[in-house]
Amino acid sequence: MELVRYILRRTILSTFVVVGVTFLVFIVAQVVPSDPAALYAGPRPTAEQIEKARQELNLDAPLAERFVTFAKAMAAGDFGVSYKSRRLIADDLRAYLPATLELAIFSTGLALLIGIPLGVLAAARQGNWPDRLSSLGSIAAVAMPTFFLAMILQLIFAQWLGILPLSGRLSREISIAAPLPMITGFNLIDAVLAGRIEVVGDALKHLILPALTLASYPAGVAMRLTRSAMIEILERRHVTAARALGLSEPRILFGHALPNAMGPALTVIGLSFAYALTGAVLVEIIFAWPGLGRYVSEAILAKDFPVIAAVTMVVTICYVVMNLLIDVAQALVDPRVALS
Amino acid sequence: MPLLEVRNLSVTIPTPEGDVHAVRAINLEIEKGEIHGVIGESGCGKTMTGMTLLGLAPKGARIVADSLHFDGEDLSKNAERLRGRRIGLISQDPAAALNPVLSIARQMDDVLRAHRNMSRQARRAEASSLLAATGLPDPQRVLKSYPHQLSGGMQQRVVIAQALATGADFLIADEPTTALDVSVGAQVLALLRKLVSDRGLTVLMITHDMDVIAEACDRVTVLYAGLSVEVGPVGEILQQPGHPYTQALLAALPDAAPHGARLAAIEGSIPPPRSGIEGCAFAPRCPKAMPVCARQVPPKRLAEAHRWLCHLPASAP
Amino acid sequence: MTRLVHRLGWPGTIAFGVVLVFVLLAVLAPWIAPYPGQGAGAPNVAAKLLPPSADYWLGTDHLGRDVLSRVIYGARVSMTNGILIVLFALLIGLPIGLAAGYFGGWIDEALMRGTDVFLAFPALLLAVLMAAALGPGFLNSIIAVAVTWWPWYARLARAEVLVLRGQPYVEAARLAGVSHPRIIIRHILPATGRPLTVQAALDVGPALLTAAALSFLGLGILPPTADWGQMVDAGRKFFPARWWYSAMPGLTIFIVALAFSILGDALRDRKGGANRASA
Amino acid sequence: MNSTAILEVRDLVIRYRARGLFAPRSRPAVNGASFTLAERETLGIVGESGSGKTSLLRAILRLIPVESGSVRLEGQDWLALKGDTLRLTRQRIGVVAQNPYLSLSPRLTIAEILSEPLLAQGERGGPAMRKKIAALLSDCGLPADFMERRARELSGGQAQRVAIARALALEPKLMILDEPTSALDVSVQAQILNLLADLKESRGLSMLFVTHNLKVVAHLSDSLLVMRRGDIVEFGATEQVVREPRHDYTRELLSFGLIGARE
Repeated sequence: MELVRYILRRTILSTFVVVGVTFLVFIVAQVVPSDPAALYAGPRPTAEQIEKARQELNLDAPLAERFVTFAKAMAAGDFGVSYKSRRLIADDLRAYLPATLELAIFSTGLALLIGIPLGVLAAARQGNWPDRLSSLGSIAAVAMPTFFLAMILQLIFAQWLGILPLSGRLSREISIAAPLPMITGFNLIDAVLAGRIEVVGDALKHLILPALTLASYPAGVAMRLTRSAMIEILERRHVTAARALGLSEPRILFGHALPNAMGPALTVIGLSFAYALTGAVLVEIIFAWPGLGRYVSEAILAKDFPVIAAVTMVVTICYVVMNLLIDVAQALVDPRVALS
Repeated sequence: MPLLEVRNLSVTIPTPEGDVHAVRAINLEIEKGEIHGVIGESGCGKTMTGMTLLGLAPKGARIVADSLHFDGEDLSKNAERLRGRRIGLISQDPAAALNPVLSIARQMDDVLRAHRNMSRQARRAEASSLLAATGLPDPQRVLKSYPHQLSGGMQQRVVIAQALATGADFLIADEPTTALDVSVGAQVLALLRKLVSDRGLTVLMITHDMDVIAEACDRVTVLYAGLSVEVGPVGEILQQPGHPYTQALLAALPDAAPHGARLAAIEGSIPPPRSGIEGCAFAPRCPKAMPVCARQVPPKRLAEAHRWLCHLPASAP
Repeated sequence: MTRLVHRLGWPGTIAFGVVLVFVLLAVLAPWIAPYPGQGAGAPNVAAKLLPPSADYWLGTDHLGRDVLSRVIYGARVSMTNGILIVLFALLIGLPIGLAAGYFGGWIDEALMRGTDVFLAFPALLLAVLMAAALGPGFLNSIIAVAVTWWPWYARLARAEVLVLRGQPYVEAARLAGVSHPRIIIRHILPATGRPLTVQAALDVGPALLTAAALSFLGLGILPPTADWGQMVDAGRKFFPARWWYSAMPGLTIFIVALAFSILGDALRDRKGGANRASA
Repeated sequence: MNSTAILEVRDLVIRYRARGLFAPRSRPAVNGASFTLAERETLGIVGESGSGKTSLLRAILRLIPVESGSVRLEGQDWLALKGDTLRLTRQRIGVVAQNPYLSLSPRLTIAEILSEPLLAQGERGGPAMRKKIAALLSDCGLPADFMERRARELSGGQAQRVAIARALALEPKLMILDEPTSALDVSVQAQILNLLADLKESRGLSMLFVTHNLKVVAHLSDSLLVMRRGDIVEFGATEQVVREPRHDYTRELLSFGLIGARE
């Protein structure tokens, strides 16, 4: 009952947040830029063209009316037309979103798989060499500029060792000669559905470097958060009590301390996912990954605001939904959360 | 032979600012089947003594004792093995002692699984009957609950049930009623008395509260500044305390003086935990101090069944 | 010096030294840089893309400019970026958090729901959107990042205030008739200040990285002014054959961000000066 | 009791707002409390957690709102005051909280802590104020050289004396004491109880002494009020309540521990 009420409350709050997000995107994309009409009208527009664009974009309507129009369109999945390519943005998103999500999910998983066990290990061996080593690693991972790490990894694994592809999502032989049918847009899944195992391997190989790059920062953060959460938990009285009850050390660590660390760990998932989503902007450029990040970075150069706004909206909504799921999961692992 | 024998225990904790003498010289003799109180004010070393007996003294602490024996076994070597098998802990704050994210069923089961070789169903039944033995009215519902859904008194009963589940026959209760209301605390103390008589348990009751000693204990050891200064049957010590500190402690209680009259406060403060002590530790605050008290360690005095350390002869209560 | 080591520990002291060196480089760039003119942007086409040598310790870029001089000049923009972002964010976030936490009720509700909206964005994305809308430039990129940054400080400040407001000593001041502004200035602000400064110090590194990322995307300060992120991007076309062009500024960002985060850690773990009274 | 009342509480009901849309209306934390505190008298309010004693005290201090009922302070409608009037009138009440380390700011010196209420009342800092602070400290049994120390450098008893000195700074006629000795050792508790008895005598104070420990307050209160689950179960002269408690619950509290054992 408490849980249902909690989920309901969080969902309502998230809805409000989405409305707020829409408003903010509207302001930044349609109100702040100096002259959207000139941009819409194309290169070197005449005064007439600009006037026509103002009409089409309905720029002279009151702000509130424009926002309502904007919000309605967003809700209907109508993101408008790109200034630059004149293509429907919704079509582009359908092609690019899966690529980015694939990268984001894969790298989030990688970050957690590296960061959380290292954090637990460091906390259990606090002050010893595993702790010092992984703490040092995490600080370095957090301070490393993503775009620079990407270049170093390319240099080592693609140029020098030549064991992983430099960039792209699939090898040319596959993407041009025998392209995958687009079913879900996730190459790994589509390849399995199409029954082409060799493509799964190829897709994985292409995924490793960008995912590793993206995972480095969140893995560092995950390690540090897990470590400090575990250290704090291991000092709690109920852990002392469990020792006094004669439970074995592994049982205390995994059976008693770790369930308490689930909350912080879930927070880490949210942070990692957010980072993976945004880091994609940088990483996709360098690895020529055909996702939202590359799409939006090209739009930035062209001042293609409808595209920037659409990508921001879609990615933010992905993030809001993710956070909602995490909140619900928090309440499931710790029954006290729903009460607060 | 007493169940627990501690002779001349000292626990020293090194810190950058110097050694902290948490326990200076404590003697304890606890007989099987008694509730033995350990009373003292803050800084007397009572909690550190309990933790040492459980092998849970802080890392780096120097523990020295002429004897530290539980049922013939050397605790300085075997504390970790005995803890949770023979020796259990009931701590001050039951809410903190229970894991907030695990159900009571899971927490009871963990303990039973660690100590008893039983099937899943048998463990479930045993958990339920242990909870019932601590006076919880609806064990099945308690098992399904999480700690935050129980009242303080119920939580403390669960903690006691956990200690029983280990099969421990010696419980160290560290201020078990301090976090509870007076009426609930009284019930918990009554429960401990009942468990002692029904199950042959022995309890070491650490407290700062003379009311708890009076209510629940058979014998009591009085601590001051890391030293045990007096020991004996509760009735005798409450009626005729031997050590001037015990006398002052009892006289300072608000119900010792007539309504509205001035209370006999103890002036001064305890010796700093980092400094050494010469002579009698209580001498600087003692109204009956003599020159010798500041120089010489006081001798042992005996009266009927109890004894204390003081330069004054035993005949002057 | 020994006091510094005692308070920050060895890693913290070294990190502090590194930060200090870069601050000095930034301030004294025209006197320290081997080729001040090139550092400021003057091309030198005779010496395009030369590898590191005695003349050009870190090599030259595609306009023949000394990379070392560019990195030293870049310190001016990049360091200021990191510090100003955090400062602006504090200036917005701190008052909002203080007000929300101290007054509570509908003020709290309104301010924090607004903050939630900003927090709902993955941070870099909102910064990119803002920077794109404002157009590239030094101040614009700082504002863009600060806009995504302040909600964290607002939240932190509010959480601290909520704890403090319930502290008996603050309540005692209220009951003694001390006025609201005086309570905020005397009791709340000093106690909130410490955790927030520590957080801010910890954040200069990430802020600098975010600003570098915006420059890398072409949303930072415009050439010919030197900026590390922008240099990495410019050198990317010549990578890895002319690795020094990207690698030197990239490494510099790494070192400075590392120094700030070690320094921040050291400040957080600093001995003494307990934040809250403990019983 | 024919002396004038300093505090008069009538039918006070306190109920916490239920959180959330679907939560049922909560039961009141204080369910119609009425009592009178006469001038120069001490009233002990005894109760356990959840008894409503803390809510009652916080409502009297205007820290939480009341649902209904009235509180009169020296005849004045105390619940009607607002803003600066409230702030200044509050100074007629001195308050001492349970844990002195928490109720004294860790950042300020003792002199700064004691000057706070004086400054808030509009007095000017300077030698005259320092003299006044030294006198306050001495009244509470502390030497003047404590002024430059901070709370963490004091023992529990000393810190509580400072808290009492602060409560006395504006010469209130009413003192509200919230578990003032519960965090202290027995020997120190005795010192503080003695000090409070002295101050009451020398300054003609009225006191509201809230505690969970009936025996502590029974020692120095003129009348006793026992609360349980929001209700007042006992109210009368201390001697009478101790001798002939009307409620089982009071009897239970009185029989616990030493008294029971001594009889």
